[in-house]
Amino acid sequence: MTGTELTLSKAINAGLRRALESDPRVMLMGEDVGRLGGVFRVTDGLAKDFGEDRVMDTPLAESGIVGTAVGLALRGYRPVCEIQFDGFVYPAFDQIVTQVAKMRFRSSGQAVASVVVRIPYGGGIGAVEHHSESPEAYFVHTPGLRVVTPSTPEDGYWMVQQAIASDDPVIFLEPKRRYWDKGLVQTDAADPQAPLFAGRTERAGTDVVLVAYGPMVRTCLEAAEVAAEEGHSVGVLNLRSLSPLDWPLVLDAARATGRMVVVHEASRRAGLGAEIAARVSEECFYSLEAPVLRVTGYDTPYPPSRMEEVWLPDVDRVLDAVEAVLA
Amino acid sequence: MTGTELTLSKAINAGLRRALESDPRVMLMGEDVGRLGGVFRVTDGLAKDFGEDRVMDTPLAESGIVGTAVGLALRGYRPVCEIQFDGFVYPAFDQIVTQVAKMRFRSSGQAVASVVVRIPYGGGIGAVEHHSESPEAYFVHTPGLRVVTPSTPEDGYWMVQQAIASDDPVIFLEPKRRYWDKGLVQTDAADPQAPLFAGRTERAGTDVVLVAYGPMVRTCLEAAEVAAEEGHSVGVLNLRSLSPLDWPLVLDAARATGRMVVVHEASRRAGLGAEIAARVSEECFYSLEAPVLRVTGYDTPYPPSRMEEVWLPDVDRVLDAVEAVLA
Amino acid sequence: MSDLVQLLTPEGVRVADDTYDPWVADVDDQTMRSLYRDLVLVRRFDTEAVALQRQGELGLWASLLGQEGAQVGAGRALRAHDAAFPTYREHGVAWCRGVDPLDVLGLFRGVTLGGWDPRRHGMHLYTIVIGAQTLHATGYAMGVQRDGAVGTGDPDRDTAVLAFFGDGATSQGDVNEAFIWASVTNAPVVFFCQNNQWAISEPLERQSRIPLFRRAHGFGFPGVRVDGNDVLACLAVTRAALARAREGSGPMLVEAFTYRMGAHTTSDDPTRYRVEAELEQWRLKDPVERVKAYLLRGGLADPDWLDALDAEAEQLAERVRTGCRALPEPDPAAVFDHVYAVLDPDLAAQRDEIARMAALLEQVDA
Amino acid sequence: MSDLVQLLTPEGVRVADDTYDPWVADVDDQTMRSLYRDLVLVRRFDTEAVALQRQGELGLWASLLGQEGAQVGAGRALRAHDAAFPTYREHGVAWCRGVDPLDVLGLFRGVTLGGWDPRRHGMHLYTIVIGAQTLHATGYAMGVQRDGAVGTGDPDRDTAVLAFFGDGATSQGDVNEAFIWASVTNAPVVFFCQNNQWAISEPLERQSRIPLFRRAHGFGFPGVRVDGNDVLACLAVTRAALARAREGSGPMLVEAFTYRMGAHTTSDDPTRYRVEAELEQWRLKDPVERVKAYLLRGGLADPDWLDALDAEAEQLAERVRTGCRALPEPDPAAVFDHVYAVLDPDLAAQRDEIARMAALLEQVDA
Ligand SMILES: Cc1ncc(C[n+]2csc(CCOP(=O)(O)OP(=O)(O)O)c2C)c(N)n1
Ligand SMILES: Cc1ncc(C[n+]2csc(CCOP(=O)(O)OP(=O)(O)O)c2C)c(N)n1
Ligand SMILES: [Mg+2]
Ligand SMILES: [Mg+2]
Repeated sequence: MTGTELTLSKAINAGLRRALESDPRVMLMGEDVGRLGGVFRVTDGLAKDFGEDRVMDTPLAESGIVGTAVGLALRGYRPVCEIQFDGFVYPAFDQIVTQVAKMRFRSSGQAVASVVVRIPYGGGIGAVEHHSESPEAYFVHTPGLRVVTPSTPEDGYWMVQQAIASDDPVIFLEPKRRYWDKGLVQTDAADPQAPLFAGRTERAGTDVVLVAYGPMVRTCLEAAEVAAEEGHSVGVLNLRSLSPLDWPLVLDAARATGRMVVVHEASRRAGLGAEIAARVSEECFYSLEAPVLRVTGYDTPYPPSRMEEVWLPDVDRVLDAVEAVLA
Repeated sequence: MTGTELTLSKAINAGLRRALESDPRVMLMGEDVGRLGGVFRVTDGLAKDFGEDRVMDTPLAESGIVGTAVGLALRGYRPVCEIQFDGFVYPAFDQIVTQVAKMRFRSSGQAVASVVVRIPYGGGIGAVEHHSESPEAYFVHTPGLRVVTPSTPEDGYWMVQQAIASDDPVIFLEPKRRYWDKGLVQTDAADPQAPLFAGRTERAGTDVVLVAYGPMVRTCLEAAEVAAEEGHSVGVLNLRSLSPLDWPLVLDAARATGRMVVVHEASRRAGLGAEIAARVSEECFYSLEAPVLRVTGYDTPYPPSRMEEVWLPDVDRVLDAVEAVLA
Repeated sequence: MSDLVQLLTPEGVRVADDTYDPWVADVDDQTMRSLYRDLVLVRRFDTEAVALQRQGELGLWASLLGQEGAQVGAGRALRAHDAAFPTYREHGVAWCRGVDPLDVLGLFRGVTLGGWDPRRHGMHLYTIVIGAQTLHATGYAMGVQRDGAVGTGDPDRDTAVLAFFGDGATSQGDVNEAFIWASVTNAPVVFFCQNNQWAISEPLERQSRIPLFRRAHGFGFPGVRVDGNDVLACLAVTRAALARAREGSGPMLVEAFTYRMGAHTTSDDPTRYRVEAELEQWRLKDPVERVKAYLLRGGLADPDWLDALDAEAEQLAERVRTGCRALPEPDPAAVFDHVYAVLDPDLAAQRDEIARMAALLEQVDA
Repeated sequence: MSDLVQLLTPEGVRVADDTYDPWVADVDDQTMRSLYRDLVLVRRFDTEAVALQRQGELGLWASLLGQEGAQVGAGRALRAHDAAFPTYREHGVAWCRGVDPLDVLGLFRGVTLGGWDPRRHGMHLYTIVIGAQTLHATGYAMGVQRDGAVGTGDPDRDTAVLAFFGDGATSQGDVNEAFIWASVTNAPVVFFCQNNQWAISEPLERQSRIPLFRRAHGFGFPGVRVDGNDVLACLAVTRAALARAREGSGPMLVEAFTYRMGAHTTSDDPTRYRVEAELEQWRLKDPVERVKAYLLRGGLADPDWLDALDAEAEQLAERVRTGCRALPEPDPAAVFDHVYAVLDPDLAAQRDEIARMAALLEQVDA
C-alpha cells in the first residue's frame, strides 16, 4: 500500500485542507483555530493559506459558534465548527439539539443546517477536568444528527471530507488520545474506500466479537492480540459511524460468534453500549451463546487524571469480559 | 383509603407548598412561576403566600436559572427550578451537566448543588414544537444526577418533597399530559409510603411485564386491561426513579415472567429502554423466553401535533409488542 | 421620552425629525395608504386566527395585536434580497415578505413545523426557542459579508439581515452572544427588539433595569428606541439601520417600544398578572388607528376606499377561515420525511412499522 | 488612558486619585510591605509550579505571571465572610484567601478536581468551564440578599461576592446572563474581569470592539477600568466596588487591565501568535517591580527585609516542591466517593468491580 505516513491529527488537517480547496463554501470556525492552528494543531497552517474569512478565530462562546454556523449554512456555506474539548460542547447543546438537528425536518427539507461539529473527545491523556469526556450518547440519542468517529489516520482524512460533503449535520468525534497515532493515508486517491456510515471489521474472530469505536478500537485490537495468545479467536468491529449504526455488520457478527462485548469510554448507563446490547439481544436472541457484555467507563463523573486509568476500559477489563462471555 | 382528590398538577403544587412551609431554605424559581403561577399553574398561589423572594419570577434565561440556583445552593438554599417546557432545558444543559451534576464529586463532598430541576415533559397535548420532548435519557446518562418522574397525584405530592429534601440534585420530570389526571393524595400523612428511588408494581402479571414511567404508565395499564380481556396476564412496573433504577424490581419481574416490554415516549436510539433491555438481557439471560422489546417514540424529531398520535406509543403498539413477545 | 423616535403621534399628526425624515421622504400618500392597508389586513388576519383557535381549528395562536405598526414598519423596510429571522409572533413581517397567511397557520394548526420556503421569501422559519434565531441571523449576515454583498454601493447586491426578538429574549445568552458576534465581525445585521412590555407574565423589570436599546452601547454599536406603534417611524428607523448595515457600518439595535394588547398566546390568561388600566393607556396609542387618523385628517382616504379595504379584510378573513380548515392533514408516514438527506435502513424499518400498523388498523376498521 | 484608575505608576510613584485614595487611606507602610510580600510569594509559587510541570509533577499549570497585582489587590479587598468565585488562574486570590498552595496544586497534578473547602476559605473551587462561575457567584449573592446580609451597616454581617473571569469569558452567554441577573436583582456581586489581553491565542479584538468595562453600562450598572498591574489601585477599586455591593447598591464590573506574561498554560506556545515586542512593553509595567520601586524609593524596605523575603520565597518554593511530590495518590476506589450522597447498589457493584480487578492485578503482580 502506498500513501503518506501521517498522524491522525495531521491526517484530519490534510482532509480539512482538501475540503477547503475543493469547495469554496467550506469554512472552519472555532476558538484558536486560526493563528494558533487549534490547541491540537488540527487546523495548523490553514488560516495562513485560506485566510481568516475561511478559517475563523471566533469569540469564546460555543453557542455562538454553532448558532452562527447555522446561519452561515442557511446562507449556503458549509461551516466546520471546532469545539475545543469535549467538555465544552454543552453551551452549544441547545443550538445542536433544537436547531441543527431539527432544521431539515422542521422546514420539510427547505432549509438545512449542513454543519459539521468537530469535537476532540475521550480521556487517557492526563488532562484536567472537562477535557476527557465522551458525550457521544447525547448526540446518538438526538434524531437528525449524524455521529461519526474515525480511529485511524486514513479514516480521519477521508471521513472528515465525507462529513463536510454530507448534507446532514455531522458530529465528528476525534479520539484525542489517538491524535498522535501514525498510519498510512491515501492522500492521492480520488475517493474514499468506504462510505461514511459503514462500520468495518478490523480483525476477524470466531469466538467472540468486540464492538468498539474511536479510542477503544486500538485497545480492543490489543486485547484481541493477547486473547489470541491465549488461544481465543477474538474479532474487532470498528463502528466508525455511531448514528446511523451499521447494524448488518454488528448483527451478522453477533450471529456468527454468539458472543459479543461492547466497549466504550463513556459511562454505561444509557450509553451507546446499551443500544447495541439491547438491539443485538433482541435481534440475535436465538443465536447468542452468552449475554452481550459492556465494558465502559463507570457511572461517575470522569475522575482526576491520576485515577483515569482505573476508570477507563483497558485491555485487562476487555479480556475479563471476553473470558466472562466464553465461560 | 382517605385523602384528598387532586390532579397531578395540584398535587405537586401542594407538595411544593408543604416543602416551602417546612424548610425556609426552599425556594422556587423560574419563568412565570410567580404571579402567573406557572404556565401549568403548578406554582399557583405560592408567590402570594410565600413572597417573591421565595417564589421568584426570573429573567428569561434557563442557564441563568440553573446557574444562579447552583450559587443559591452553595449559600445553603434549596432552589427548585422550573423549566417551562422540556424543549427549553437545553440552554441550561451546560450548567446541569458540567456544574450541577459534578459539584459534589469535584469538591469531594465539600460543596453540593442540591438543586431540583422541575421539567414538564412529554407529548400528547397537541402542542407546538419544543413543547413535547422527552429528554430523560440525556440526564440518566449523566452521572451525578438523580432523575425521577411521578405519574400519579399521590406520587407527585410526595416525590417532589422527597426530591427537594434529597441532598443530590434531582431532575424532576412531570408528565404534562397527566397534569389533569385525578387521584387520591394522602396530604395529611406524615411521611411518604415509598422511598424516592423505588419503583412500584402497578399491576401484577404472570405472562408479560411492561416497564414504564411517567406518561406511559397509564397507557400501559390500559394496555394490560385490554390484554386481560384477551386472556393475557400482563403486569405493569412503574419505574418512578430513572436514575438510580430499581433494578431488583425490574430484574425479578423479568425472571418471573421471562417476557418484558419497555415503553417510553422518547426516541429509541440510546434511550432509557436500551439500558433496560440491555441490562435485563444480560442479567436474566437464561430466564428470558423472548427478547425484551421496546415500544418507543421513533428516531425522528417530535412531529407536528397532528402527527403525534402516530409517533407516540399507544395501547395498540404496546399490545402489538405484547403479542410479539408471547408469540 | 425624548429618546423615542416618533414621526406620527398617537393622534395621527406627522411630526418632524431631522434624522429620520429623509428615510421616509419617498413615502407619498399612496404609500401611506398601502401601509395602512397592511396594518388593517394583518390585524384582520390575526383576529381571525384567534377565532380559529377558539373554534379548535388551531392548537395555539400567538397574537400580534398591538404590534402591527412595529412589524409592518420593519417588514416593509426590508428589500427583496434581505433576510428576516422571526420569532413566533411576526405574522405582520411574514405578510410583508409575501408569505401566505395560510402558510403561517400550519405551524399553529399542527400540520407542519415550518410552513414556507425561507429562501423564496427571504424569511426564515418561525423559531420558538427564545433567542436562537438571533445567532442564525448573525451567521447569515457573516455569510453575506463573505459573499461580498456589503458596502459595494450596488443596491441590488448589498444585503442586510433583520433579526426579531422580544424584550424577554434579551436575557438569553444567545441574544447577547449574537450582539457580540455581530459587533466583533461588523456583520450587516439589525437587531429588532419588539419590547411589548411583557414576556408572558413578566414585566420588563424582570429582564432589565434600564431601557433595552442601551444594551447595544455596552457591546459597541448603536441602539435606538422607536415608537413601535408608529409604523412610519419604524419604517424610517429600520430603513436607516438596514442601510447602515448594508453599507458595511455594522450592526444596530432597534428597540420598538410597543405593547402586547392580547394574551401571550391563546393559552394565556393575562388578567392574572396585569391590570386593565395599562391596556387603556396603550389603546390610545393604537398603531392602526393613528394611521387612519392621519389619512382622514389629510383627506388621503375617503369612505369608499376605507369600505373597500374593509371588504378586502373580510375577504382575507374568509379565505383564512376556509383555507385553514382545508389545510391538508399530514400523512403519518411523513414523520420519516426530511429527517435526513437519505433515510437510513434503521429508520426505514421504523417507517415500515408505522405503515404496517396503519394497515392493521385499517383492517380492524374495515 | 484617562479611563484607567492608577495609584502607583509603573515607576512606583504614588499618584493621587480623589475618588479612590480614600479607599486605601488605611494602607500604611506595613500594609504596603505585606502587599509586596504577597506579590513576591505568589509569583514565586507560580514559578515553582511551572517548574514542577516541566518536571512532569503537574499535568498542566496555568501561570498567573503578570497578573499578581490584579489578584492580590482583589483578593486582599475581600473580607473574611465574603466569597470569591475564581476561574482556574486565581492562585493569587487563593493565596489571599488562605488556601494552601499545595491544595491548589492538586487539581493540576490530577489528584483531585477540587482541593480545598470552599466554605472555610470563602472561595469556591476553580471552575474550568468558561463563565459558569459568574452565575454561581450571582446566585450566591442572591442568597446573601435573602439572608439579610446586605445594607445592614454591620461590617460583620454585610457580605459581598467577587466573581473572577477573563477577557475571553466576556463572550460567553453565561457571563452576560450573570450581568443581567445581578442587575435585575441588584445582587451584591462584583464582576472582576482580568483583561490580560489574550484568550489563549485570541487577542481582545476577537471578543469586543470597545473596552470591556463599558459592557456594564449596557446592563445598567457601573463599570470601571483599573490598572491591573497596580496592586494598590486594584485594592482600592475592588474595595470600593465591594463596599457598594455590601451596602445594597448592586453589582459593578471591574476591568483589571493587565497582561498574561506567560503562556496560556504550560501546554501553550504563545510564540505562535504574539510578538515579543508586546511583552517588552508590558515588562516595563511589572506589578511586582513597581511596588518594590515604591518601597525602595520611600525607604520602606531595606536590603535585609528584602533578603528575608527572598529567603521566605525560597522556603515556600521548597515546601511546594517537596509537598507536591508528596501529595497522596488518590485511592482508585475513591472514583465512587461523593458521586451521590448515598451510593446506590448499582454504583456499589461497579465499585466492587474495581476492587475485584485491583485484587486480581495484585495477584498477578505478586
Ligand atoms: C428557551 C425558551 N425558554 C422559554 C420559552 C417559553 N416562552 C415562550 S414565549 C416566552 C416569553 C417571550 O417573551 P418575549 O421575548 O418578550 O417575546 P413576546 O412573547 O413578548 O413577543 C417564553 C418564556 C421558550 N419558548 N424558549
Ligand atoms: C466553555 C469553555 N470553552 C472553552 C474552553 C477552553 N479554554 C480554556 S481557557 C480559554 C481562554 C480563556 O480566556 P480568558 O477568559 O481571557 O481567560 P485567561 O485564560 O486569559 O485567564 C479557553 C478557550 C473552556 N475552558 N470552557
Ligand atoms: Mg415581550
Ligand atoms: Mg484572557
